[in-house]
Parts: sequence; structure tokens; C-alpha cells
Amino acid sequence: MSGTIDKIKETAERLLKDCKVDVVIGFRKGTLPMMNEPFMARSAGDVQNMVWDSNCGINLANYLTNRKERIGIVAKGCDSRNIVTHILENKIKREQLHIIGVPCTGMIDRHKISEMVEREIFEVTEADGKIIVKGAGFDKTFEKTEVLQNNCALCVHRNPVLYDELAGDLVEEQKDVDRYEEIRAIAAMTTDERKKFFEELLSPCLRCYACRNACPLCYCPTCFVDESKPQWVGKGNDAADIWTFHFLRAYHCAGRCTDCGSCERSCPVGINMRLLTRKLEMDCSELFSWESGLSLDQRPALDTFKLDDPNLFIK
Amino acid sequence: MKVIKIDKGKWESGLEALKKSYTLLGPKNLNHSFEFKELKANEAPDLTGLNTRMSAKGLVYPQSQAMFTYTLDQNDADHHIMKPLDKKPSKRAVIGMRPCDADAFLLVKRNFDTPEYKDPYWIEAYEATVLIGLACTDPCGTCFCTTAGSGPASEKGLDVILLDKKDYFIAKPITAKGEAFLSASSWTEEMNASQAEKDLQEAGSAAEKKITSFIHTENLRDKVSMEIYNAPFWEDVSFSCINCGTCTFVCPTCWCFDIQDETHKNKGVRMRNWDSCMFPLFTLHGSGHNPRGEKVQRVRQRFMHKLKYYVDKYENGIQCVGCGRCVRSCPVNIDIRRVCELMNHPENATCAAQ
Amino acid sequence: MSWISSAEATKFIDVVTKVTEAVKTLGPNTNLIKNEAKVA
Amino acid sequence: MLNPYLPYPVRIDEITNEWDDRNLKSFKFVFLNPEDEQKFAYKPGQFAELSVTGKGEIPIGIASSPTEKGFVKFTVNKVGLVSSHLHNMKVGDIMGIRGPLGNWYPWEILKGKNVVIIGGGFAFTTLRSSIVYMLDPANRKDFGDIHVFLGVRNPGMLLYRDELAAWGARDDIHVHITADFADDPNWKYNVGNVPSLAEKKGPPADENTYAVVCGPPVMIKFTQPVLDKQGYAHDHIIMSLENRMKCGIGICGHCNTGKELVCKDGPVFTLAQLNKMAKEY
Repeated sequence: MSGTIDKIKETAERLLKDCKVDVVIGFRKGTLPMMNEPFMARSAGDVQNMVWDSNCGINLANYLTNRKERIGIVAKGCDSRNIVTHILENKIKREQLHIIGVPCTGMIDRHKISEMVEREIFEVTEADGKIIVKGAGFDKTFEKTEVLQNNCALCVHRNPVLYDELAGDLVEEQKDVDRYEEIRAIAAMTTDERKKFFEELLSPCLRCYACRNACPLCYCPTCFVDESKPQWVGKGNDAADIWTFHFLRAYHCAGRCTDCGSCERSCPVGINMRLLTRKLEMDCSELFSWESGLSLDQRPALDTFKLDDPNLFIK
Repeated sequence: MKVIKIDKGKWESGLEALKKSYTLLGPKNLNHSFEFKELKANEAPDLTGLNTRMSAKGLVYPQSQAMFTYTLDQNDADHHIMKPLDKKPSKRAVIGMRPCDADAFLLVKRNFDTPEYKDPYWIEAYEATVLIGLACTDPCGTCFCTTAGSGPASEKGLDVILLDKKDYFIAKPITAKGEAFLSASSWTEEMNASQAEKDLQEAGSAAEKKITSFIHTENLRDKVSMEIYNAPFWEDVSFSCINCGTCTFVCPTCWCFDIQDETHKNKGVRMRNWDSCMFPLFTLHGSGHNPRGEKVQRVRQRFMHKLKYYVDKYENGIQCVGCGRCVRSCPVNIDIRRVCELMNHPENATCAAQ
Repeated sequence: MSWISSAEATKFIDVVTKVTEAVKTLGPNTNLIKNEAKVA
Repeated sequence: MLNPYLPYPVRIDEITNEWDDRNLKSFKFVFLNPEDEQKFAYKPGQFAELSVTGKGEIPIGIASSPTEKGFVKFTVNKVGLVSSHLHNMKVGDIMGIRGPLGNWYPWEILKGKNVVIIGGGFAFTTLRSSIVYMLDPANRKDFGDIHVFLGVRNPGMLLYRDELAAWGARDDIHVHITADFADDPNWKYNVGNVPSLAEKKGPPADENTYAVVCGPPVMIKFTQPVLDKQGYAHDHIIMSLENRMKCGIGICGHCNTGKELVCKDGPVFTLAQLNKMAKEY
């Protein structure tokens, strides 16, 4: 990973110096272990603050919506797929972007690591596939694969799908990954079991909307949750309203979600809401063999139709 | 007031006695994160956590709270008229909260208990709640209470302060409410007050030495508000913000709320829910005009309110107790400690301040 | 989901009766029903 | 403990359409419990929260003057959820009013002074309250000259038409009405925007003349330079602000502009105060 950040810095500096772009969006060092802060570099000087490591799980495409400047953007696999979706949905123009692609070997899950050590963490470093966690009176090493974010463990698009230049060599994609094991397990439940499962899954929800606001797909000026004429969803903490919010938000991501995990990473109470979006991702891939954000010249599944589309559900 | 020595052996039995007259609440470890929960029979608080994920504010000021009920049914005598609720908050006690959360209630009380208007819901719940704090012995890296007006053994806002001495607790009552609480328990063994005081001081200063995080607020009071408001660093501070409500919901000193009516068939409730200045809807006018329509304005508002407007309005320090929850919960790591440094010296903040 | 042209009246009747029976057998919905706002 | 969120129950006594397109209606309310009317003693410039049961509350300026007994009057524009429902209600319906809220126009300071009222659109409500209050026989002598400038977008959007005509006929008040556009042939008032009218017909500013300005942001933006040119000191220009509100009593945190809360420290501020505050309204 370390070579990558030098390449990113050097590219960013060149782009800004040659006025190819007005700003470069990337990450800068966070103030907590395992945290980085999305950052906009406006001058060559700012670029020195940029970092790249296994804590860059927030999807930077989220910061592109409706921007007018020329932007250099650092993009790992899922970010690049969301940039493709953004361009297809006219939220940003391809010519505005200079994409610095970063082949990714997965981002680590700070919630998972904190739960495994259960004591305060002072520093987390990474060295050749191992994650070293130093904290109050302990020093532990994990295999990186053990502590990956759930989505990164199942990722099959680690290399960026769209880029102007690369900040590192392409990595080998993960093979024969079963992305939908958990989803089939839920589908196999009886209705009551499933109801109980979702009750437990969504009960801690605070309605803070971090999942919606961290998601690059959610850019509606007025979300259906904030609409009062008509009022679709109650504002209280009733389970019916929380379910309505989560299920309807997931439906809005059907055929668009790239499973970048920003929603799960942002949730302050640790809800695995990707169980909802991946069901719709599974349907899209099984029914329409569609994977979102892979190429600029294919319209998204719910935006077009083909004559040979399966219609077994139409009687 | 008599200081009580609670032998750990008698801890559980004392709690059971208290459960007869108080609803007891305390931290419970729910899949790796601590939350305040009601302690049922034979349940004791789990005091091994550093601090709870959600602050204790939800115990006095629930996220969703009924204010009135009403009926729209025409043949009801008082249809369409708002009826206050007749249920009053039960006597309850929170055991094992941290001193910073208790201090937070005092900061929030200034908003709900004003000379002109008194909020009955908040005040009645607050007065029915006894706050039993556990002094911090090893604060974490994001705790900056000592420079935010509180401290690991601060007694501000607490009714009783406990100090863990391995095989017994020192229980020092601070208010009459605290003394009444201790007398309702079965813990009767008294302890030398000055010895207890010495232990508390020692434990407090030992913990204070372990604190590694500080903020500086000395200039905030005298700076002209608009000078900080117009400082150049707000664009940089707010860029990463995704405007979710996490920081305001986990914060013990945030109090903003929204009022909503919800009707089902003919009956309904006027309720209030936590709201957040981070949401665009918070300031949206009916005409569509939004005085804080941009993200930078909303992020600036949150920090200006906590570290400047509150200081000017009540002339009594910042609206923050340094618990660090917003720092730990923010998905994009916006850090109030960094922003406070910028606000404390707006003049030398360059545009892309690091 | 059924696709019925405006000319296919019989198919329309058939689908409508089938759906009505299915709903009747399911009975009243018990999930996600709010009969009053859940508040503290 | 007194509950400041509990509205006084009221009954709609009379509804009149102020605009031809029926998007602005005046409502007269009568308190169901007579003693509530005393508790609701208010001063011109204050507002109240109109509580429509089942929909919510809206902060609206009190249009009636304290000198008008037996009812309180509000003029409401049909904008959102609550106001739209209110516009569908009929005489006799029950709802609630909470207040009086906020501060009021500085009547102690205005005593013995000339008052120039400049209003725009339907923000004229608290100004109507002030005019009726000043013209009341008991109060008229307390004030010098009274000038009223009212700008509306088109003739169909002129509110309080009969009252304005009646005031126009009086000799102790100068009423100047203008419409930005007037396609209606028998429109007998001026045409053009209110700032230019105020500039032409407005009295010169001196330390005994105060301007009370209330209207949409665009009108405020173009009126202020005119008042500056006429020499008004900024503490002689009195404004009334509007912000999103929920509690109306300074607790819920919605309406702040900088440190000040529009509902409790306002809604009335002098321009001198506003110049020192953040512009978040």
C-alpha cells in the first residue's frame, strides 16, 4: 500500500500544478486510530496531507454530486463503480473528472477490531498482509483477511473499472466468492423467523441517516423520509417507520448499489443493512445478469429493458 | 452527609433493596457496546466499560416523547383539543454513569428551565432521576473533560459519586437526593468522610494525569462572534461532513427537538423527537427558502452553538463536557477538538488549515 | 404480476378473482401496523 | 407545572378571502374558555403558534390589534402541510392557539414619534395590528405622522382592501399602495415597487421618525438602501424576522440566527441589531 500514496501525491500535485483539475478529493490522516477523513486538496501544499491505507472505506463518489469544478478523485474499485453510476445518472460529467484509480486489497473494519480487543486502541499499523493493533497493555496481530469489512471480504471488483491513471499495480480479483450465502439463509427462513430477524437487525436504529448520507446513490433533494405532503414515514422511533425507511431506501438502491460498505461503516450502532441491499443486488444479477457501475455504455437494469429479459414472474 | 462504604459483597443485595423504591438503570454490555438499560431483578450494572455509546440524555429526554393526546372524533366532547398526559415519570436512578454525562445535564438544564418558560417534560423527568456517577480511573484517548469544564472525579450534576476501591465502593452523597437514595439501600456501613475525600482527590488527580487530550477555549469568550463565523477554515472543516445526525444524537448536551402530530384513525399523539441542526430540513421555510441550505452553514452552526453562542448566551463556559462521543461516532472523523483549536485562534487559521 | 390488454376482459376477471381470493385467505395484515405512535 | 406547549382551544368564528386566488385567508378565532382571552393579552408585533390538531403548528403574526376585543385574527398564506389543512377548515371548527409569543414593536420608544410603515405582500399582518392599534382613539394622539406603504405583486393580491380604503380616507394617516404589475383597469393605486414609492413619497428621516419594515427578503433588500439614502439611523429601522419554528418559546433550537433566537429574542429587531448578527433568516 505504501507505494500507492506516493504515486497519489505525485499525481495530485502534477494535476494541480498543471491546472488540469481545480481540486483533488482523497483522504487525510484522521485523529483516531483506523480513521481517515475525506479531504479536498486545493493546492500542491495540501497534497502533502493526503494518505492512503486500509482505513479509506468511505465512498468518495458521494462528494461528487452536482459539483461543477474539474476534480481529481482517488477511487478504489467500488468508488470507481459509483463514479460510473454517478455519470450514468447525470450527477457528474466524465470530462470533469480525472480519476486516480487505486487497486484495493480491502478495507479493515474498525468496529470489528474494537470488538475483538475490547480495550482501548492507541495505534493500528499494517505490514505485508498483517494488521498490528497496539493498545492499553496489549499488542495483537491479525491476518488482514480476518478483520476486513464484510463487503471487502466478498469483493470481486478490487481493481477500479474506470480510471485515467493508476496509483498502483492491478491486484488479483478474488475468485469463486459466494456473495449471497447470508441472503439465501434469510430467504430460507419462515415469515415469522424473518420478521423476528429484521426486528432484531433494525431495532438499534437511531434514525440518524448516516447510512443514507454516506451513500453516493442517495442524493435526492428531499428524501421520502423528509416529505410531509404526503407524509410517507412517521418521524418517531416506531419499528414500522424504521422498517419503512430501511426497506424503501434499499429499494431505491436496486440495480445501483456497488456494495461499497459505506453505509455499514458509517452506522453508529452497527446495523448490517447490506443484508437488504444485497438481496436486491442478487435479484438483479440472477434476473437480469446485471452488475452495477461496470461500464459507461450500459444503462442500469431498472432504466432499460431487453427483449430477452426473463419474465417468469409475469403470469 | 454520611459517606457510605459499600462492601462489594453487599453490592447486589443493596441494589435489590433499591429496586423497591427506584427503577434502576445502568450500563449493560450489548454485543460489545455499553448502553443504559433498566436493571431487572438480580441484574447489576456492568461497570467495566469506559463509557456508554449513547449518553444518559435519553433517560431524561427520550428520543421520541408524547406531549399530548387528542381525538378527532366529533362526538367526543373535547375533540380536537390537546389533552396533557396524566402519567408522571417514575422515580428512577442511573448507576454507573460518568461525571461528564452528569455535568452535561446542568448545561442542558439552562435551556429547558428558563426564567420565562419551563419545559415540564424535561424538568419532571430530570427531578425524578437520581444520578449515581462512577469516578473514572482510566479515561480514554478521546476524553478531554478536564479542559471542557468537567473531570474524571467531578461531582458537578451528580447526586452520589462512587469510587471503585477493588473490594469496596466509596459512596459519597453530594445532594439530598443522593442521600435519600443511599438511605433507601441496605448499605449502612459508614466511612470516615475525610478519608473518603482524600481517596477521591487522589483517584481524581491520578486519572487526570492519564488524560492525553486537551482543548483550549480561553479566547472563545472575548472573540467577536462574527469574526469566528467569517473565518476561512469552515469550508475545510465541513468538506467531509455527510450531514447525518450521529454527532448530535450521541451528544449529551444537544437538545434540539422537532414537534410532530401523528394520527391513527381518530386518535393521535402530539410528540417531540430529537432533531439535528445537521439536517437541511431543520431550517427549511415553508416558502422553500433555507437560511442554512449549504452544508458549510450547518456544520458551522453546530460548532458555533457549542463553542460560541452558548458561551455568549449563558456566560458560563462551552456547551461541551469533553466526553468524546461525537469524535468516536463521526463516520468521517470530524473532530471537535481540532475545530475548537481553529475557533480559539481564528486569526491565524489559513484556508486549508491542517 | 400480469399483463392484461384492455381487450382481454376474461383474463382480467380471472386475475381479479384470483387475487381477491388470495388476499381473503391471507386475512388482515398484522405486520407493520401502527395503531398508535410508539413513544416514551 | 404550567405547560407552555398546551394551546388554548379556539373556534373558527369567521373566514374571509384576502386574495382573489384564495391562497390567503384571514381567520377570526374565539377562545372556547373566555378566561383564556385575558391570558392571551398581546401587543402588536407579537406572533402565536396556530395549532391544527393532527397536523401541527405554524408561527403566524397576530393580525388583530389588542384594541379589538372578543376575537383574535390571523392571516394565513397557503404554503405547507398545516396551512393547507387550515385553508380547508370551516367556521365552527375547533383548533388551538399558543401564545402570545416573541417580543413586539417598541411602543414605548415609538410614543410621540412619526411612524413610517413599509410592508410587502402578506407580511402585512402584524403591521395591520400596529396600524389599528395606533389609529384607536385612545392611542392616536400618542403618535405623530403615520405613513403606510404597502407593496403587492398584483391587484388580486391586495389584502385588507376595505380597511385600507377606509384608512386612506382619513386625514390623520397617509396610505400609499402600489402593485408591481397592474393589468386591472380599475386599479386606482400606484404601479411600481414599494421601495421606489417610499423614496418618492416617504417623509425625510429625522430622530423623531421610525421606519417599521416587514416583507419578503427581496423587498427588504431593495428598501434598505432607500432608507439609508433618506438618512434613517439603523436603530430607527425596525424589522420583523421569520424563521422555521417549532416551540416558539426559545427551547427547541430551530429559529436561531447566530446567538439570537428569532422566537424569543425577536421577531422584532432593529437594523442596528441585525447588522451585528449572523444573517441566517
